Amino acid sequence: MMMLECDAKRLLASVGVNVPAGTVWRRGDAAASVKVESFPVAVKAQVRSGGRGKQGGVQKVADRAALEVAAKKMFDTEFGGEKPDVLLIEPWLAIERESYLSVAVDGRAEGYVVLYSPQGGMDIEEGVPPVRYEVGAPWNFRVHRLREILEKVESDYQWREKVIALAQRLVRSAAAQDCTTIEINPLVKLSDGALIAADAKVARDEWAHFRSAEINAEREAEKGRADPYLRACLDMQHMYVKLDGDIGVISGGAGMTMGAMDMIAELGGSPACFLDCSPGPTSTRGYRPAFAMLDADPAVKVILVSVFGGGTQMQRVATSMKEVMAERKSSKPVIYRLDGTNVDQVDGIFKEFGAHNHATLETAVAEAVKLAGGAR
Amino acid sequence: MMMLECDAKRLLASVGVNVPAGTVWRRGDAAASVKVESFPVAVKAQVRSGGRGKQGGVQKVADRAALEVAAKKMFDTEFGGEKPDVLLIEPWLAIERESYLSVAVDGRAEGYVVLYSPQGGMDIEEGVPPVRYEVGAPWNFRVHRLREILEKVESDYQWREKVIALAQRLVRSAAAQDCTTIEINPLVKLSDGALIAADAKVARDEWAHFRSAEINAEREAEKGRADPYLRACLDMQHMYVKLDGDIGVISGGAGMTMGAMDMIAELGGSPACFLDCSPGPTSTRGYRPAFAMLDADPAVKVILVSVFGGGTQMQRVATSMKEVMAERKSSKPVIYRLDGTNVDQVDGIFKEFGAHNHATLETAVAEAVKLAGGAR
Amino acid sequence: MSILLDKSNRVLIQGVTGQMGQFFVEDARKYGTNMVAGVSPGRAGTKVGDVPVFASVAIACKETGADTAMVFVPPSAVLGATIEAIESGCRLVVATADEMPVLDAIEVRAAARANGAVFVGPNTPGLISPGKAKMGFMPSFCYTPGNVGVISRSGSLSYEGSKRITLAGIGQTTVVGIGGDPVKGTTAAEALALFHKDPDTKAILYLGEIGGSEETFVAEYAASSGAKAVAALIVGKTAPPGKKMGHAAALIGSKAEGHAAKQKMLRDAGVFVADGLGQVVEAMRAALARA
Amino acid sequence: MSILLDKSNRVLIQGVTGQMGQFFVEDARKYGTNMVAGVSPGRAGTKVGDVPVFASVAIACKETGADTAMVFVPPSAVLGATIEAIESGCRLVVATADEMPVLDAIEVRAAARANGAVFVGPNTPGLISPGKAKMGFMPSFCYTPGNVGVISRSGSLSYEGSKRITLAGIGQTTVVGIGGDPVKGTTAAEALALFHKDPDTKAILYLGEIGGSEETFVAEYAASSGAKAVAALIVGKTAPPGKKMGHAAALIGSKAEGHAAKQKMLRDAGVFVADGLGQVVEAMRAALARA
Repeated sequence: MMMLECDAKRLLASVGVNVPAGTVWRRGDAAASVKVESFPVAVKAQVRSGGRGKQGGVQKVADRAALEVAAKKMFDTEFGGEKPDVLLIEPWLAIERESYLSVAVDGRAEGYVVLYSPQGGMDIEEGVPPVRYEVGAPWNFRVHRLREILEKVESDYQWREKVIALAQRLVRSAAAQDCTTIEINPLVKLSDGALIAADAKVARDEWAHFRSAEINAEREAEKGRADPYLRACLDMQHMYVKLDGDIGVISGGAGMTMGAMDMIAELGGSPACFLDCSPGPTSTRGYRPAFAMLDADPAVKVILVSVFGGGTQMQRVATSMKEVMAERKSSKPVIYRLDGTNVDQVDGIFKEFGAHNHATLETAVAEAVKLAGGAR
Repeated sequence: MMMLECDAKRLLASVGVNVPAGTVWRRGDAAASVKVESFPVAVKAQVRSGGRGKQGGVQKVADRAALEVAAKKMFDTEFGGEKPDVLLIEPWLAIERESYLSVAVDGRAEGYVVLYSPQGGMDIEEGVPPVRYEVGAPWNFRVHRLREILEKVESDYQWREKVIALAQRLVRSAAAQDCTTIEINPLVKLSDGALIAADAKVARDEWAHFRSAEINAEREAEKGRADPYLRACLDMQHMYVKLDGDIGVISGGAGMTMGAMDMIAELGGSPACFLDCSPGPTSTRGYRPAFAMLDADPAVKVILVSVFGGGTQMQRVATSMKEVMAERKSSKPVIYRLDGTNVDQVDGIFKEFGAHNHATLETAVAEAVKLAGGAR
Repeated sequence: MSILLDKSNRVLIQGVTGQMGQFFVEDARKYGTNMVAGVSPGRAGTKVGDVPVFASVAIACKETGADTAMVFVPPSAVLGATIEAIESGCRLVVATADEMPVLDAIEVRAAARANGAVFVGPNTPGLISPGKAKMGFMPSFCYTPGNVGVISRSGSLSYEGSKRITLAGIGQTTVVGIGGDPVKGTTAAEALALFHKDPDTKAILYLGEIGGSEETFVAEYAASSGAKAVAALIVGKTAPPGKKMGHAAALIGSKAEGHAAKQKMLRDAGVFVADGLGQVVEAMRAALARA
Repeated sequence: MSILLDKSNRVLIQGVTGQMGQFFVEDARKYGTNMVAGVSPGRAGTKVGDVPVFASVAIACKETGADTAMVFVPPSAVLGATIEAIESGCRLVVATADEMPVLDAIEVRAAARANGAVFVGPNTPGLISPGKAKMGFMPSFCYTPGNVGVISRSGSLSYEGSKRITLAGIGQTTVVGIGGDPVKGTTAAEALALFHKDPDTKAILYLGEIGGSEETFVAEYAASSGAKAVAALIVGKTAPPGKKMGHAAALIGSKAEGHAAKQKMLRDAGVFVADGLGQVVEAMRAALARA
C-alpha cells in the first residue's frame, strides 16, 4: 500500500528523520486557511503513482498569488491517472547535492536491502544502478557492512556517516512499522551540510493490518476511494486492476488470471481487467459483486470466468454461477472454463441453467474474443 | 518515562490491541464539551504514579451529574503527590475475569520478559508471583515457549491462545517503540469472551529520543511540567529527585549521590534531594542551575557538593565552583568534598575564594549535618 | 526420486481441527501422504479422522516420529506455528497461507536457515511428488509421475501447467509452489538446486510472473555449466507497470521486472521459453529433447 | 592475575579522533594500557598521538593485532560500533556511554554472546587491573594491585569504594564497572564467575544499588558451595520507591528491589554487608579474614 508523500514524511518525522516543514492543502480547504510562512515554496501534488515531477506535479512558486494559481491547476490535473486530493507545500530547499537512499523488501536479500546512489533525483532508473547492501532480517543490519559498501561509491565521509545512520533508522522503522519500501529520493544535503528527506515514498504491508491501526485505516480509506461496485469487490478481498480492453476476466489465482489475460491478447482480444477472486469467499456471495462490477462497466463486452481450483471445489463454483446467473440482470455473455477439484460435477450443474463449460482455456478464450468483436 | 494511561492505551490501540473506547477530559475543558455516549462509566485520574485505585482515582458513575461531581473532585485531588490534568472516561466493562500480562525489560532475561498471572487486579504484588517467560532479544519471542509456560497456570485454552497472541504483539511493539514496560492489569475477559486492556501502563526509554518524535515530545513535556528552576536543571541533563530533608546534595554519579545521601542519614541528617549533575556539562554552565534550584528551595538549608570524578576533572569543577560562588546571591552554606582526577589542584583554586575541600565524605557530611541543625 | 517430499515424510498438521486441516487430512491421505499427527493447542487427546491430536509439535514429533509439518492457521498465527515446527525438528514445513506479513516470512526464513529446515511458503499451493505424496490442495488428476521438476510462483497456474504436460505424457518428479510473495521460504534458486541434485529429474519447468527478481535465479542456473534443461513460462505480458497483480511480488517496479525483459533474460541464458500457456508443452518437449 | 584486562590486551579506540578518544589515548597509555590502534571512518592514515588511525575495526585488527576495543562514539552510534568490534574479532569490548537505548544494549549483548566476546557496558566507568592496564577514566591513585576483585554498578562509587580499601592496604586484581543500566554487557553473575576462576582473587567486593535484580546474582553466588568470600555495599537506603535514581536500573519497583530486602538477602547468603560507605573497609576485612 503506497502512502502519500505527506504521510510518508509524517512517518519519517516520527522516527526522527529530518523532513521539510510542510503544510497540507486538502481539496476544498479555503485558500485563506492554508498558512505559508515564507516564499518561495514547492507545491507538490500528492498522488500514489510515480513520475509526477515530469508531469508538472511539483512546482516552485514565488508568492501567494502564484501558489493559489498553481494549486487550483494541480487539483484539476491528473497525474498518472490520479487527481490529487491533497497538495503538500514545503519551503524551497537550498540544495547542495542530491543522493538516493532506499530500504526495501527484497527476495534475493531474504529480507531487507539498502540501496544507495550518490546521485539522486528523477532519473535514478537511468543512471548507474545503486549499490546494494543485503541486510536480510532487520536485526542483521550492520553499520560496518554498509560502510564498507558505501566507501566504494561515496567519498564524502561525513555525508556517508549520516547516510549510514539514516539507513539504520530506516531499516529499524521499516520493520517496526511493516513497511515494504522506504525510498528517499532525493536525499538532500542542504547548503549547511544537514541531511533532509526532500521526497519520500513509503509502501506498507497490507497484510500487517491486524497489528497496525494505521494500515487498517489506510485499507479502509482505499476502499472508500473506490466506487461502490469496486468497494463491494474489495470487501470480498477480490484483487482488481483495471485494464484497457473489453473482455472482463473473473479468475482465481494471480498467475492463472494473468495467464488468461495473456491468452486473450494472444488470440487477438483485449482484457478489460485483472480480477482475482480466490482470496475471498468463492461462493455466490463472493462472485456476485464481481459480476455486478463488470456488468456495470460499459467497457466490458464479454465476461470470461476462468477458474482452476485446488482447494476451491468446482461443483461449488458451478453452483454459485447458477445462482448468480439466476439473479443477474445484464445480458452480457459469460464464457466459462472451470477446471480442477471435482470438475466432473460441473457439467451436471451447468446443464441446469444452460451453461457450457469449456474443456480448455484456448477454446474459452477464443469464444470470448469472438463475442467481443473478433480478433483485431 | 511513564506514559499516562490514556496515552498508553492509544499506543496499544495503534498496534491493534482492544482497549475501551475512552473519552479524555482535560483540566479546563468545559463539561459540556465532554461527550459520553452511555452510562455507567469509569472516571479515571490520569497520573503517572501507581496505587490510584486505592486512593479513589477510579470511580464508577451512573449519570451525567455524578460524572461532573466526580470529575471536579478528581481534578482537585492529589494521587501519589500528583494532581491529574486529564481524566479518562470509559464505558464500564462487563468483566468476566481479570488476569495480568506484562512485557518488560529485565536484566536476568538479557532483554524482554513476559509476565502472566491468571489473577489480575490491584493486589497483583501480594498474590502468587506471575509466571515468567524470558524472551531476551525481541526477535527470540516464541509462541510455543510461552504456551508451554502458560499451560501450567492457565487452563482456559481459548483465553490462553488470546493471551499468547497479545504477548507476541506486545513484545514486538515494545521493541518497535522503545518501551521498557507494557503492563496490562487487569487484562479483562469480557462476558462475550473478548479480550480487552482495561488498564495499561507503558514506560518508554528516554534514551531512544533520537529515534522517536513521541519520546522526544514527552521529554519536552516533562520539562514543561517542571518549575523554571528544575527545567533549567533538566535542560542540563541533571537528574533530580526531590526528598523530604534539608541538605541539598549536588553530586556526580548515581551510586555516589545515593552513597552521600545515605551517609547524611547515617550521621543524623536528612537529604533534601538526589541531584546527579554528571550526565550534563560539569562546568559553570552546568552547575549554575543546580545551585539556583537549591538556593530557591526553602527546604534546603545547606548544600553538600560531593563529586568523585574520573573523566570529570576536579580542577575544572573547582573553577566552576569559584565562578558560581562569585555570582551567587544566596548565603546558604556550601560544603565541598571533591575527589578524583587532578584533585591535587583543588586546594589552590579553593584558596582563591576561601573555600575548603574536605578530604573525606565523612567530614564533609558531618559538617553539613551540623550546619543544617545538628543530628536529630 | 523426488525432492523434499515422498512416502518417507511423516506429516503432522498444525491447526488440524480447523476446516482446512480436516479437509487436508482426508484429501492428502487419500493421495497417499503419510499423515501421522495433528497439533491443536487445547485439543490434545482428540482425533481428526484417525489422526491423533497433540498439544504441541514437539510432543507430536516425539510420539509419532513426525518430521514434516503442514500449517493451517490464520495469517497472524503462521509465524509462531511455522517456527514452532522448525525448532521442534521438522525438516520440511509448508505454510500455504496467503496474507502473511512479509516481515513474518523473513523471520521464518531466518529460523529455517538457522535450523537446517526447508520452509515452503507462504502464499503457495504446497508441493506434490506425483504417485507418492502431496502437501496441498492441488487437484490430483493434473499430475503423473515422471522426470520433470516443476517450480511455480502461482498456485492455479501450476495446476494448469502441470495438467498440460501430464496430458502430453510428460510426468513430474515433484511440483513445488514457491509462492507469490517477495520473501520465500524456498526460492527458485533453492528449488533448482534440489532438482539439480535429484537424479530422476531430467528437466525443469519454471512457471513465473512479471515483478520481482526470482527469474534471475532461473537464468543464472540455466546459464551455469552442467545445468539441466529448463523450460519456462512467464505470465503477465498484458500486465501494466506499477500495479500489483494479486501477488505481492507481481508488480513491475522497473523495466527489468517486465515481461519482455524477463523473457529475453531467460532466452539469453538458454531457457526454452513458452510464449503463453499454449506453448508450454512445446517448450517442455524442446527442453526434454536437450536433456 | 586479573580478569578480562591485563598487559596482553591490544587495545583499539573507536571514535579515537573525538575529545574523549584523544584524552583516553593519553591517560590510559600513561597507565600502561597497550594502545595499538584507533578507528575513525574517514580519518584513516592519520594519527592520534602515536596511535595510527584506521577506517574500520577489521582493518585495525588485521594491521595491529588489536583484540580489545574501547568505544567512544555518541549514544546513537554505540550499537553499530560495538557490534563492529565484536564481529571483527575483539574479545573484549568496553562502551562507557550512558544514554544508550536499552534495546541497543540487548542487541549488543546478543551479538557478544553469539561471538564469544565480552561486552562491558553501557553506562559504566570501564575496568582497571591495577598496575597493568585500565580501560576507562578512573583516577589511577584509587587503585593498587592486590587480591580483591571489585564489581560495581556505579562509576564514582567504584572510585570511592576502591580508594577506601586501597588506603586500608587492600589491593585489587581487577575493578570492573558493570554499569547502571538494566541490561548489561557483563552481569554481576558473569563478573563473579570470572573472579571465581581467577586464582589471585581471594575475595570480592560488590558495590550495588537499590532497584533491579542484579544483587540476586550476588546472593546466589555467595550461597553456592566453594564461593569466595564476598563483601558488599548497597546504596540507596534513603531512596524513595518508584523514582529513578539517575541510573535506569536504580528504581525500586517492588519490595524486593528495596534497600532492606537486598541487604537481608545478601546477609542471608553469607555476604559481609557494609551498612554505608563508612563500613566498606570493615566488611572487606571481614570477608578477607574468611577467605
